[in-house]
Amino acid sequence: MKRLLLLGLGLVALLVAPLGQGTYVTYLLCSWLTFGIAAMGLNLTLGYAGQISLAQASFMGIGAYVTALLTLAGWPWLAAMPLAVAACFLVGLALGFPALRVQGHFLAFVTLAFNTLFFLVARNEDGLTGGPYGLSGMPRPDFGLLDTAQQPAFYYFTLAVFLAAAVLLWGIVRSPWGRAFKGLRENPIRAESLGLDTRRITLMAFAIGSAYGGLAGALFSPLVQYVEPGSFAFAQSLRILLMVVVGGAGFFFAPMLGAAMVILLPEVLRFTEGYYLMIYAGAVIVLMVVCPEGLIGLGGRLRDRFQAPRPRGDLQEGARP
Amino acid sequence: MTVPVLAVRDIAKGFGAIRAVDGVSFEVRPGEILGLIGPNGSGKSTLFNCILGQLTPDRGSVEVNGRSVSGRRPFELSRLGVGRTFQQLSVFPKMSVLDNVILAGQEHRGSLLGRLFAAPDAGLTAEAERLIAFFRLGHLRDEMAGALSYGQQKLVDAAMAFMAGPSLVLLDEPAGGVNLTMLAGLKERLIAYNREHGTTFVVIEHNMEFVMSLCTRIIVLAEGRIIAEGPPEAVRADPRVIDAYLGG
Amino acid sequence: MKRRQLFAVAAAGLLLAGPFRPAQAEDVVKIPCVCELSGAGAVSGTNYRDGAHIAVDEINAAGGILGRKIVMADMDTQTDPQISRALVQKAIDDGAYAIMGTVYSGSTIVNMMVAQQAGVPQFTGSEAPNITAKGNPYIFRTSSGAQKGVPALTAYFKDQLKVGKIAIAWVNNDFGKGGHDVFVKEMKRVGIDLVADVPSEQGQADFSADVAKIRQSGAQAVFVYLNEEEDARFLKEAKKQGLAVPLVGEVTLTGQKVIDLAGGAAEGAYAHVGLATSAPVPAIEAFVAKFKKRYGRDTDHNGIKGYIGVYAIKYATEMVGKFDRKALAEKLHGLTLDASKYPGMLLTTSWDKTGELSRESFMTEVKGGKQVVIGTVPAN
Amino acid sequence: MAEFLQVLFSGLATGSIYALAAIGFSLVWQAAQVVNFAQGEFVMLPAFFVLVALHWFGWPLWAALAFGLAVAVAVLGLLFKRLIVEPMLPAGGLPLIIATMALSILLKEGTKQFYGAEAQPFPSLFPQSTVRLGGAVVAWQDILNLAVSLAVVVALTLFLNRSRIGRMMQATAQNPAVAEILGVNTKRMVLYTFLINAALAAVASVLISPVYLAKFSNGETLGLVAFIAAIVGGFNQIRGALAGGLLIGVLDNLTATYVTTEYRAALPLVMLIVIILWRPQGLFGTAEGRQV
Repeated sequence: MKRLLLLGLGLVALLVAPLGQGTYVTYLLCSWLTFGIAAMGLNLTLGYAGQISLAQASFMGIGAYVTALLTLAGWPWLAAMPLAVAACFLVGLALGFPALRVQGHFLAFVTLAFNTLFFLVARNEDGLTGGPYGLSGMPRPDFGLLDTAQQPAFYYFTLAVFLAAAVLLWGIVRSPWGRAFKGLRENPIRAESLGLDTRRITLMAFAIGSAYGGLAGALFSPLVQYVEPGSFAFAQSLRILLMVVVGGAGFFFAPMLGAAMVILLPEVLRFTEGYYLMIYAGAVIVLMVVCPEGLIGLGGRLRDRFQAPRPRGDLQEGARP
Repeated sequence: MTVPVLAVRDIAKGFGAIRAVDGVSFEVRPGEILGLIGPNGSGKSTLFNCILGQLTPDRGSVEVNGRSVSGRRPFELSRLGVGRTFQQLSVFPKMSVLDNVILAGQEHRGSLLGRLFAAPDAGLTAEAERLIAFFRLGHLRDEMAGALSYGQQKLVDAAMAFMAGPSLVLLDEPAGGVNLTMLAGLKERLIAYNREHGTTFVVIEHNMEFVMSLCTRIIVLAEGRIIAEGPPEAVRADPRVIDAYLGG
Repeated sequence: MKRRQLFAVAAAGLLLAGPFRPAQAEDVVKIPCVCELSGAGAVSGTNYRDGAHIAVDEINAAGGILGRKIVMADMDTQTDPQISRALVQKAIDDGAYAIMGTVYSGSTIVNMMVAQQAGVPQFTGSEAPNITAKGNPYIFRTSSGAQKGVPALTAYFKDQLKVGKIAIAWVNNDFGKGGHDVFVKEMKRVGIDLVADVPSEQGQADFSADVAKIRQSGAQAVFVYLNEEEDARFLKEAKKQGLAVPLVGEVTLTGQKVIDLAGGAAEGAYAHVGLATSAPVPAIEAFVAKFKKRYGRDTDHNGIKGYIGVYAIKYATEMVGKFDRKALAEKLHGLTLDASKYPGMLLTTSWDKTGELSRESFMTEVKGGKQVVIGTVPAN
Repeated sequence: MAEFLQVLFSGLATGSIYALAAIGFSLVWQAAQVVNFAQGEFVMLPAFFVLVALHWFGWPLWAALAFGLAVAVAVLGLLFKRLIVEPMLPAGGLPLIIATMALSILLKEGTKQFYGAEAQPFPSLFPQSTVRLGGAVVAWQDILNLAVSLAVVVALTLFLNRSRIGRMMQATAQNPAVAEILGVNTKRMVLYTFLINAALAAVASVLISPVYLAKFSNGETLGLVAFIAAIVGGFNQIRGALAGGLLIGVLDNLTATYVTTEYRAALPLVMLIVIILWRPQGLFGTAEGRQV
C-alpha cells in the first residue's frame, strides 16, 4: 500500500515536472528520461545478468541513426522505432557471443572495442551516416492529436515511452527470466547444472539490454534532431555505465537515480566552473571506495546503521566446525 | 531386467602422461545409493566430471536411463533428470532461499519464451516451500542464501538438486565441512528422500562413516580403476581396499 | 524505499530546476554567450567568451547600446551539441536579444535551428561551410567559413607556387572534413592533381605514416588542415623525414602556438590567415595586448571573433535605432562595416545574404620563429 | 622500400613506448588482478610533473626529471595503491573498474585545470639529428627511445628473474597464498609492483612527450593501446607485452600507409577482439596464469 502510494506520488511528480518550467529544464528532463531508458537496458545486462558492457552508447547510436535515416526518408516515427529497436536487438545478440567465451575485464574491452569500431564506421561511411557532419533536421513525431514539435508535448511523449519501457522491464525482471538473469550473475556454473541454458540467457541479456539502448536512440534522434558520431563515442558509454553503477547496479530504480545524478549534477556543480568534472570524478571514486553498491546501496547501508541488527542465532547452526 | 539409471562404460581420461581414469565401467539401479570412494588421486573427481559432461573422456560412454549423454552440456543433463550438488558452496548468495530453490525448478517448465510470460514464480512456490520444509529450512525461506551458515547452504544446495524431480542425483562430497549435528540431519534427510521418491544417488565422499551408513553399495577406485565393489560391510573388510588406503 | 528515492530525485529535480528568473529590467540588453567552456573545445570557447567580455565592458563603459547596458551571461555547452541546443533554448527563454556562440561547428549546426525558430540573431565562431548553406536568416559568422578561406589559397597554389601535384593532410572530424571537401573541389576546378589524401585522427600522435605517404606521392606542396598540436606534430615529422616541399595551412599552421610547439620545425611553413592575432594591423595588436593584460595569457583568433561579434551587434543595432531582432538580422545582411568608422570591427568586414563574412586576409610565413605577413588577400 | 623502412622504424620507436605502458599494465594485473583504466593518464601525467619542476620551480632538466620520477612513483604508485586499490580489493571487479575510470577523468581534468588545456612543448632528451638507414630517415631520438625502452625491459627482466626481491614478486604474482606461507611479505611485493608500474609510466612519459607534446588528453589513446598491446602479446608475460607494443606500433603505421587511413584506429581493436576470442592467452603467451 505504502509502495503504491509512493509510486503514485513519483508518477504525479513526473507528470507535473515540466509545468511552469522553461524549455531548458524540460529538455534536461527529456534527456534524463532518454538516458534513463538506455541505463535501464544496461542495468539488465550488467546489474541483473552480470555481463559488463561498455558499448551501450553504440546501441543508442544504432537506434538513433536508424530512426534518423528512416524518419528523414518520410517514415513515421512509430514505424521507424520498432526497426531501430529490432536492429539493436540483433546486433546485441551478436555482441553477446564474446560473453560466452570471456568475462569481466576481457568482455569489457571487447565491448569497448566494438563501441569504438561503431564510431569509426559512423564517421567514415559518410554516404550513409553523413560522416562527421552527421544527420540533422529529423522531424518530431506527430500523432495527429499530439504533435510533439513543442517541448512540453515532446516531454509527455518521452515520458509515455519511458513508462512503457519501465513497465516492460519490470515485467521481465519479475518473470522467471529475471531469476534466470540473477542466477547467471550469481553463479553461472550452478545455474547451468540446474537446467538453465546459460548461453541463451546470456545472449538474451545482451539483446534486450541493447534493444533498450536502441529505444533510447530512437528517442534521442527527434529530441536533439541531430545525430553525429561523437555523441555515441566510448565516453558516452562510460557515462551510461556511471549512471548504472552510481545508482546501484541490480536495483530496478537505480538507473533513473543514476541518470538524474549524471545529467543534473553538472547543473548543480556549474558554479564550480572547470572543477565540476574533477569534483564529480572524485565523488565517484569515494563512492566506489566507501560503497561499491552505489547510491541505493549507500541508502540501504545508512538505514541499517540506524536500525538495531536483529540477533539471528539460527543463521549460525551447522557452521563449519 | 530394468534399464539402469546410470551406465558408465569403459570411461578413460588422461592428463598428459597421467591416466586419471583408466577404463571404468559400472551400472546404477533405480533407487540405489551408490558410494564412490577411493584415496586422494584415485580418479573419483575426474570420473564424476566425465559423467557430468564437465570433462570430455578420452573413450567410453555414459548413459542415463538408457540414453547416451556423451557430449551433452550440463543444462541438458539436468533436463534429462540428472541433479547434482557441488563440493564447494554453490548457492546464489544474493537471492532468497526460496528464489534459489524456485530457480532450480523453473527451467524445467515450458519453453524459454513461455517462461518470459509465466507467473513470476513459474507456479513453483508451493513445491519449493515443501522441499525447503523437507530440508528443515522453512524458517529461513526469505533469507539471502549467502547469509546462511555453511551447513545450511549445503542443505539449500541439496534442495536445489532435488527441485526438478530428478531420477538420478550426484552428490559431490556432501559431508565436507559440515559439523556433526548437521551431518546427521543431512544423512537422515537424504535417506528419507530416497525412501519417499525412490531417487537414485551416486555419492563421492571422503568421510567413511558417512558413506558406510548412507550407501547401499560402494565402488572403490584406486589409480583410475575399480578395485572393489559391493555392500558397505564387504568393502570395509576387503583387504585390497585396506591396502589401497594404507599402502598408497 | 526505492520508490521513495525515485520520488526524492524527481522532487530534487524540480527544486534544482526551479526558475531563477531575475526581474526583467528595461535598462539592460541580454546578449548571452553560449560557448565551450569545458570539454574538447574549452580553449576556443574560453577565448571567444573572454574576447566578447572585453567588448561588453568597453561598450558598457561608453554608455551601452542605445543607452542600455549589455548583460552577458556565460553558458557552458561542455562541447556537447545536445547541451548547446538546450542552452540556446534557455538563452532565448531568458529573453536574449542576440546570442554569441557557439564555436564548435557540430554544436552550431544543431543549436542554430533553435535560434532561427525563435528569430534571435546568432553570432557564431564556427567555420564549417554548411552553417551558412542552410538558408538560416539569423546566423552570422564572426570569421570566414572554410569555403571562403580555402579558395583564397587556390590562387596561391596555382599562380605563386605553380604546383601540378598536391597533397592534403586533414583531421578527420567535422572541422577537417569541411576544409577537405572544399579543397578537393577547388583543386579539381583549377586542375591541380590531388596525389595524396591523408586523413588523421583527432589527437593523433604519430604522423610518420602520414608524412611517408605524402613524401612517396611526389606532391609538390602539402595543404595541412589540422588542429594546432597536430600541426606541430606533423611539422616535426615532416622535418625529420626531410619533406622538402611547401607546407601550407589555413589559419593555424603559422600561429605562435604551433611555432612554440614545433620548435624549429615550423620554419618556412605558410598559412592563409583570415584573422590573425599577429596581423600587421594596429587595432588587432592593441586588442591582443588588451587581452593579455586582462587575462594574463595570449588569445588565439577566437578571442577576436568574440570581440568583433559583440561590436557588430552594437553597430548594427544603432543603425536600426531600436531593439528589434528581425530588423537587426535584416540590417546585417549585405552590410559592410568600415574599420575606420567602426573601430570595434578591427578590420573592415561585410556580411552577405547568408550571414557569411568576408574581409581582407593575409598570407603568412614562419620566419625566424615568428609569423610574418608576406601578402594581403583582398576580401572575396 | 624506403617508405616501408621509414614506417617500420617509426613504428618500432612508437611501439617501444607503448610496450613500457603495457608491461606496467601486465605487472599490476598479475600482482593484484587490477585492470587500470587510468593507465594512459599514468603515462600522460609524469611529463607535467617534470614541466612543473622546470617552469614553476625553475630547476635544471636533470633535477626536474628526477622530481618527475619521484612524484610519479609516490602518487601513481604508492597513493594509487593505498588510497584506491587497497580499500577496493575486497569489492573487486566492477567497482574497481569504475573507480579507475573515474580516476582517469580526475587526472585528466586536474591536469587541464592546473596546467592548462593546451599542448605544451617538452624538452628533448636526445639530439634532434637524423641518420639515413637504407633510404629511411631515422631520428636519433627514435633510435634512443627504442634503446632505452629495451634496456629498461632487459633490466626489469633481470631484476625479476635474478634478484631475491624480484623472485619474491614473481612468486606473489603466481600464487599469493603459497608465497605467504613461504614467508614472503606479499603486501609489500604487490606495492613494489605498483611502484614499478609508476616508474615505467614515468619513463614512457618522458620518452614520448618530446615527440607527442605534453597534453592532458594524451592518455586517451595511450591507455587503450597499452591494454591492447598487453592482451595481444599475452597478459602474463613481459616479453609478450613488449612484442605486443612493438607489433601494434608497426602495424598501425603499416595499415595507415598501405591499407587505410580512415580505419587505421580499427586495426588494433579488431586484433584485440580476434585475440581475445580465439587466442586468449595472447600471441606470445602460454595458457596458464590467465583468469577470466
